[in-house]
Amino acid sequence: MTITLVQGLLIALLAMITGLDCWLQAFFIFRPIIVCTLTGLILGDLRLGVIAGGLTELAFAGLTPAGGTQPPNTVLCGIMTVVIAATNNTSPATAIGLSLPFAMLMQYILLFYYSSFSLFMSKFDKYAAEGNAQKFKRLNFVPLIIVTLSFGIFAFLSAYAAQAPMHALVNSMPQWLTHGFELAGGILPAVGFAMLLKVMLKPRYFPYLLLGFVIASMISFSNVLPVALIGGVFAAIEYFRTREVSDLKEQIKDIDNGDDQDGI
Amino acid sequence: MTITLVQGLLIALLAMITGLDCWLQAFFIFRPIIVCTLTGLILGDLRLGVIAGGLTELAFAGLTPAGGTQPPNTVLCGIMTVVIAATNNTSPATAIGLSLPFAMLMQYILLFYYSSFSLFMSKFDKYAAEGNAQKFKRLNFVPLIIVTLSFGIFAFLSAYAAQAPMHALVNSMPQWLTHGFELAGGILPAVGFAMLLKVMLKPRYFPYLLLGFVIASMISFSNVLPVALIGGVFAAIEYFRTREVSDLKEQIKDIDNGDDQDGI
Amino acid sequence: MTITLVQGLLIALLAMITGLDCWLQAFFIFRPIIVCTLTGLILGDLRLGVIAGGLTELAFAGLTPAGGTQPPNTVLCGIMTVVIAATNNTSPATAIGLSLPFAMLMQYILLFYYSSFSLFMSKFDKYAAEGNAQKFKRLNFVPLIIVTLSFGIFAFLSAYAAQAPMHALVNSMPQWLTHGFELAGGILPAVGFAMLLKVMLKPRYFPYLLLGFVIASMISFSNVLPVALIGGVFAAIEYFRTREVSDLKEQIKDIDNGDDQDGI
Amino acid sequence: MASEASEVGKNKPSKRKSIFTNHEISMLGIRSNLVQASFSYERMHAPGWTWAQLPYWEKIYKDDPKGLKRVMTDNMEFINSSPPLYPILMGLLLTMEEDHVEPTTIKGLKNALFGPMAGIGDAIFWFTIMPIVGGISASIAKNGNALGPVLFFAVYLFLFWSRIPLAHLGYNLGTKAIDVIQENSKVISHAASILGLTVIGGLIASYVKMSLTLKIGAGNSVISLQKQLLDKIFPNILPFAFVFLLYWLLKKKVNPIWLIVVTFVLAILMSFIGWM
Amino acid sequence: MASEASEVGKNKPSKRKSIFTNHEISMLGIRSNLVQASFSYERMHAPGWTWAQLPYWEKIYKDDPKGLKRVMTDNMEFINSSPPLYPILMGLLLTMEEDHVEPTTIKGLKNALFGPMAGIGDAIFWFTIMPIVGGISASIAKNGNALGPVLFFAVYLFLFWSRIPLAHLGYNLGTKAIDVIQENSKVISHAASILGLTVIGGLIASYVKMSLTLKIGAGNSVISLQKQLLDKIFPNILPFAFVFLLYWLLKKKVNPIWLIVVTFVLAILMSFIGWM
Amino acid sequence: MASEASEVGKNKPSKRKSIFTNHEISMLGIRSNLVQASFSYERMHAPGWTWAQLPYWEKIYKDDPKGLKRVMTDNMEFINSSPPLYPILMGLLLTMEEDHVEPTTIKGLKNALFGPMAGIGDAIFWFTIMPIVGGISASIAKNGNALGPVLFFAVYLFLFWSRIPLAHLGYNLGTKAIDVIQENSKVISHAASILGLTVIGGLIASYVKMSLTLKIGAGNSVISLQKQLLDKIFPNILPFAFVFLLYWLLKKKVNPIWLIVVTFVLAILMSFIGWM
Ligand SMILES: OC[C@H]1O[C@H](O)[C@@H](O)[C@@H](O)[C@@H]1O
Ligand SMILES: OC[C@H]1O[C@H](O)[C@@H](O)[C@@H](O)[C@@H]1O
Ligand SMILES: OC[C@H]1O[C@H](O)[C@@H](O)[C@@H](O)[C@@H]1O
Repeated sequence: MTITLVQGLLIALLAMITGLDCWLQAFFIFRPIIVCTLTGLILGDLRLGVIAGGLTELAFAGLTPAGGTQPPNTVLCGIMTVVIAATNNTSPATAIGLSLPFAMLMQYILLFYYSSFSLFMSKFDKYAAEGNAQKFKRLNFVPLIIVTLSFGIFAFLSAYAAQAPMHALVNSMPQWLTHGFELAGGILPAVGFAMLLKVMLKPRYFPYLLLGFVIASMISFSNVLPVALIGGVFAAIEYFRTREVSDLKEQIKDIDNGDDQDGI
Repeated sequence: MTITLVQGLLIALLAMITGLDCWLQAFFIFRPIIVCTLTGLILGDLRLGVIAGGLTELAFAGLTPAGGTQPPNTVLCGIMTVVIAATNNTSPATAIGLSLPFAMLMQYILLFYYSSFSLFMSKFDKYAAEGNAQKFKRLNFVPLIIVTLSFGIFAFLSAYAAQAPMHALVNSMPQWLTHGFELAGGILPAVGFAMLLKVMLKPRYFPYLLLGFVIASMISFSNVLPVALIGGVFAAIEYFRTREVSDLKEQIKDIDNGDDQDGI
Repeated sequence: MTITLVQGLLIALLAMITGLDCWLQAFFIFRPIIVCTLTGLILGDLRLGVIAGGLTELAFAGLTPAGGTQPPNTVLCGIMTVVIAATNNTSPATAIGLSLPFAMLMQYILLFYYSSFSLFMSKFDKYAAEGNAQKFKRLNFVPLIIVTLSFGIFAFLSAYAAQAPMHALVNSMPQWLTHGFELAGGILPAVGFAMLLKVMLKPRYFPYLLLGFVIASMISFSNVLPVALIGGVFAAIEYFRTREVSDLKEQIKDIDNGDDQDGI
Repeated sequence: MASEASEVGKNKPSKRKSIFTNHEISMLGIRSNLVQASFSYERMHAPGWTWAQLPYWEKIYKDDPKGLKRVMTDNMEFINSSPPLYPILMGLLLTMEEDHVEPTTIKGLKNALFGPMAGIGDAIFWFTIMPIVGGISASIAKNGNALGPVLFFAVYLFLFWSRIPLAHLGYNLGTKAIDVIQENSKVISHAASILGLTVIGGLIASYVKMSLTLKIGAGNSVISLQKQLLDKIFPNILPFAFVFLLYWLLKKKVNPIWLIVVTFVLAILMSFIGWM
Repeated sequence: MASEASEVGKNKPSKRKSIFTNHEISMLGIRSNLVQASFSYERMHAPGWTWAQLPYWEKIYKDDPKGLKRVMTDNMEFINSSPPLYPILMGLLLTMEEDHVEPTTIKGLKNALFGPMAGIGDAIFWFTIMPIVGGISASIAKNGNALGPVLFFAVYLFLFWSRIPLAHLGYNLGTKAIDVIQENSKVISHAASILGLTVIGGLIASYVKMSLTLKIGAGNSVISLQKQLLDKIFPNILPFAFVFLLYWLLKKKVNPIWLIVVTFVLAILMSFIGWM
Repeated sequence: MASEASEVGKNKPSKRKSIFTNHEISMLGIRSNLVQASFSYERMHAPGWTWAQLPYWEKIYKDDPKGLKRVMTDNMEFINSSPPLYPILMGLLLTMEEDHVEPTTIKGLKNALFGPMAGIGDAIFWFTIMPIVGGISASIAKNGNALGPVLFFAVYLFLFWSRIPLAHLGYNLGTKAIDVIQENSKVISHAASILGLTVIGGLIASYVKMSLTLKIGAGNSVISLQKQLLDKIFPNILPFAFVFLLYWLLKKKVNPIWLIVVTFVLAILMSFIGWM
């Protein structure tokens, strides 16, 4: 099938709404499971959308923006996975891999905004210093509009305008390449986890990382809740222990200070 | 079948012996697995007694008197489960639910004794003050006799005298109600656990409750021994840790006192 | 089959090489899985050697020389398991049990050396005091040669010279006795663990022993790595905790000393 | 005085000093079963505890009526601990009584010791041994195999007789043991709570049975609420939630009897609407 | 000053003093969604954070233009925390602002509080709730069942609305809560790290999929490298190793974009040579 | 003196100062295999340890015969540690010797360091790596697949060669590392014990095989003692009990040789009466 202009525009609209949500992290309709489903609806193949949504959601599990990082964009990946699967008859698993370049381009656009929006800060500071609430509020809309429009335009170009070359590309791909893209989808979460570890991993927390890994590998359960609960148990035990230790430290410090003052 | 007078009297005797044991917690023949079996023997259907014993024992797992609480009485529940199952041809699982009102009545009789036996205390105190060992010893028999007789009488009435109305009641029960009683038997232990938690649960022990729950849910093993062992491991680790901490506290206090005395 | 003189000599050579390795613990070719395989090769039945190697390796898992202890010797056990299995047509599992007397004899020879080699120490001390490097180096070869030769001779005698009586013995064994030897092979590691525990077990480490035991019993995994990792997690947690505590102790001691000095 | 007591304790191992025969100490173990005889919320085990030990005090104070009055009165104060541990505790205290340890020392010790020991005892006897023995016996009995109750009875008969060696243990350990236990009583009760609550957590998962039969969705999209949703979130999530509902009710000062009523109403309702 | 603040806090429960209506506090919860509006690496949530609360400050300082300028300027300083926790934090700080707590106190508190809260929030919302809800919904969706996305949306809609009660909670807790949290902020962030890293360890095992199809050996001795060797050493050993390879690259200051490139190159290479 | 040592250590990184070639340090790794050459209970590794390092001391003290005598004599004192860790230890100590660190410092360090390192080394090499490598290889070998022993040999060949980089590591880390390790030696040995005992617990469950074939009861009530009773109480309960029986015998000063005798007698008896 091919994407009609109307479908292209609807996709752009979808990208604007979910893209804004992605920026604000409010309703989480920017997650692949929602974006894919809605894209499927627009393209008239809900079932494909739902299935692709399930698969893409799993592939993006590790790729969170926690810590202010910016992962490949889920909105674009969600849209393009369904678009590619629908227009090229590839399996959703392979389409995830093929949609990733789009997701990464959007990621880079957003990263650019993350850096360049600091230009607005001096204005914000000025309005704050003047106590000018009205202008301050209005200025906040500028980034929001820029982001929303970017999503719409980029999604329209990707999904509608780039159809033909995309089709040609996919058709010419040998089997090992599509299988390679599928594999990449399964390995992808590793990137997100590595980025998280860079922020969070200190030597004294490594044992807990290992604990979670071992437990999840040993019990075959469908989600990480058991691991999270065990993590919570250890966290709570450490919480109470650390509080005891800091009480002791406090007391020692008090005595120490007392001594010093005696000396004066 | 119907309960004969001889059987009724034998049941009363059984109730007196196991009821006394229930009061003293000596041989644990007051637990359903024993009471049911013996009742089955009296009614001439050992197999039924054994099976009902197994089921009732499980339903009463959480309902312990730990902490001086008083749960629905296991002796009455054990007797009546078998009696109801045998005389009304209901399944033991349903009979557990139906026997519960009897167990609860007995519970309330015992609770009444728990409160009213404090009347004897002034006499005990008096004999103690006089050093009158003989009278002191003899006085202890009074509560024992009261309790034992109560068990006998109440069990006789429930098992023998109340047969007809019980039969009528059970026969008129719709299927959803019997199934409901069965379900209740399975949920019942929750009551005991909630009562225990009220006594024992402090915020800093919640993680361990969770730990036990998660482990038991994740490994599918037939009993709680693994959980108890893991609990023991954590308890022992905390034991050694806490001892270290209180040593430190001791030392700090010593120093502190030393300082104070220096000041004098 | 019978062992030829050539085979006997090759086995002696094998025993010397792997025996030397057993003494030095360098290449670990003294472990049953290697020794059995090579013995199988010498006897022309590689497959038997490999299979016997697998079984014997498992039976000797607990029997390590950690802590300077000396377990039944793996080289002799490895060689004799294959020799007995090959020459008497017994299963390797039974042969392990039958080879154990040889392994224990070699163990006792080595234990004798462990004690008697202290005779060399005064010479070593003398050369050290004289700074006589050349003689010191040369003296080290004496124990090495004694050990190596002992392995060769003992293995030759056991495998080649003792064939006939061994054959007679095995043939006359009733089924329950061979089965008993098989069982013994399975229980054998217990000896090694008990010896380890004697060296390592203090009350405060018992919980961790239990932890490892419970985890290994509950998850059915093919090796102890998960247990080791969990052990590592707990070890690391304790490591960081203990460091904190010793910091506190240090501080308290400093304060205390400060006080004392104030007093002077 | 405490130091005097422990000095006496140190001299104790030479057994011939004891005024009690071996058989009497054994009987102390058996008599420890009497503690709950006159149980009331006001004093709990006090009268039974006193009764069980009375013959021994009569022997110790046979020429000292004032001493007997004093010890009887002292022991009528509220006490509550774990029954299966009483043989040890009685043995320990009997040594002290025999050695005429200062009454205030004994009293203080009882206060410090009996609470924590209740926690340990309950965790071991009520929450671990009973569900395990009960569970295993029940699983055998459920198939109609009479070995189930036989096994159960055998274990508890063994525990009953174990009171005798425990009494000897307590009596022989003497006062030294008490020092150690008393010093650590807070730490012990902390550890006991951890053990107890871990086990209760496990028991909730093992013994409370709740499972929905309800299905949601329509047409092709039907899923089983229990198997495809709740069980995928976490097994036993309903039992856990329900226990905490009841717990919350108790915290709101709801009478425990209502918990049973709530349970029955819920079960029958769920059966009626076909959700369970 | 801090003590003054907490004293004011103690007087707070009498609600009538509040100058804000119930509805306004609810709207604060909704407005907390604006924090990321003008996100930049320079100030992160500062402009959005200020925007969201601006109407409330206008009301507090309606007769005090200098106060408004001060509070706006103060809040333009860099802040970053976990968005779903902002309703509580905004509620707490609004109480303080309303009570005219010393600005330096508020600033110090923000510094002490917001970092640790980010750790807790991320561990709970990004690493636990999202993979669980996502994972369960996805497992339903993978079979083409539309209940998958519906379930996902329902949960997050619930979380969205929960911002309203959370804002009320924060506002009502008042300054007292802050004292407690602030005192423990180091301890809390320690605990949050433990929770977070345990979960990430679990996620690595659950979500990164790598499995060799390669066989080694020849003739009769062929074994599957994955099933008979790697899986016998430890399951998920490849994902774990690969995550740490990427981690090591990051430590070597490799640009994150390269990680994705490496992943793709590896996947395609493995596919090409038939090892995966 | 200690401070002097560490100052020297700080100046070390500039490598050209070293009097040893790269190849010589590599050879140190290989020579570390000699430590057990003249093992006796009196001095354990001392003569082999001295032998392995002798060429290096000859070089250092080539113009100082008294120095050589001193270092040889010092090193003939009792030492025992984990062989696979010797390359690191030798490397570390060689740096110190080369820098002419005070002999008493070196001695103290050896005492503090070698014991804990033995614990860590044993836990890792004897109790973890060997059973894992051995177990996996054995499970392959048991089917007659020669890859089993090949794999085992390959791993240990790798470990053998790893002695070379480990020696370099030790030599390059220099004295600084020692300070850190020495300070923490008690803590390290505590952690090593935890690791070691956890693993031994796991090994008991995995490697000791005891299982009853006995059935009890009569007629319809027959149950398998192992499967329906022991395994329901706890799996591997017999192996655990048996290890502790042997442990108890050892504590009673029974000669270890008797443990093997007991094991055999028990096994043959059980086979004879048909219980196993
Ligand atoms: O890490 C805290 C926080 O950082 C940024 O503000 C965003 O990525 C949030 O999603 C995240 O929760
Ligand atoms: O909790 C301690 C103790 O309390 C009461 O005395 C009884 O319920 C005992 O069964 C229980 O062990
Ligand atoms: O326990 C430390 C150490 O002791 C002895 O030296 C030998 O048995 C080694 O194999 C062992 O590692």
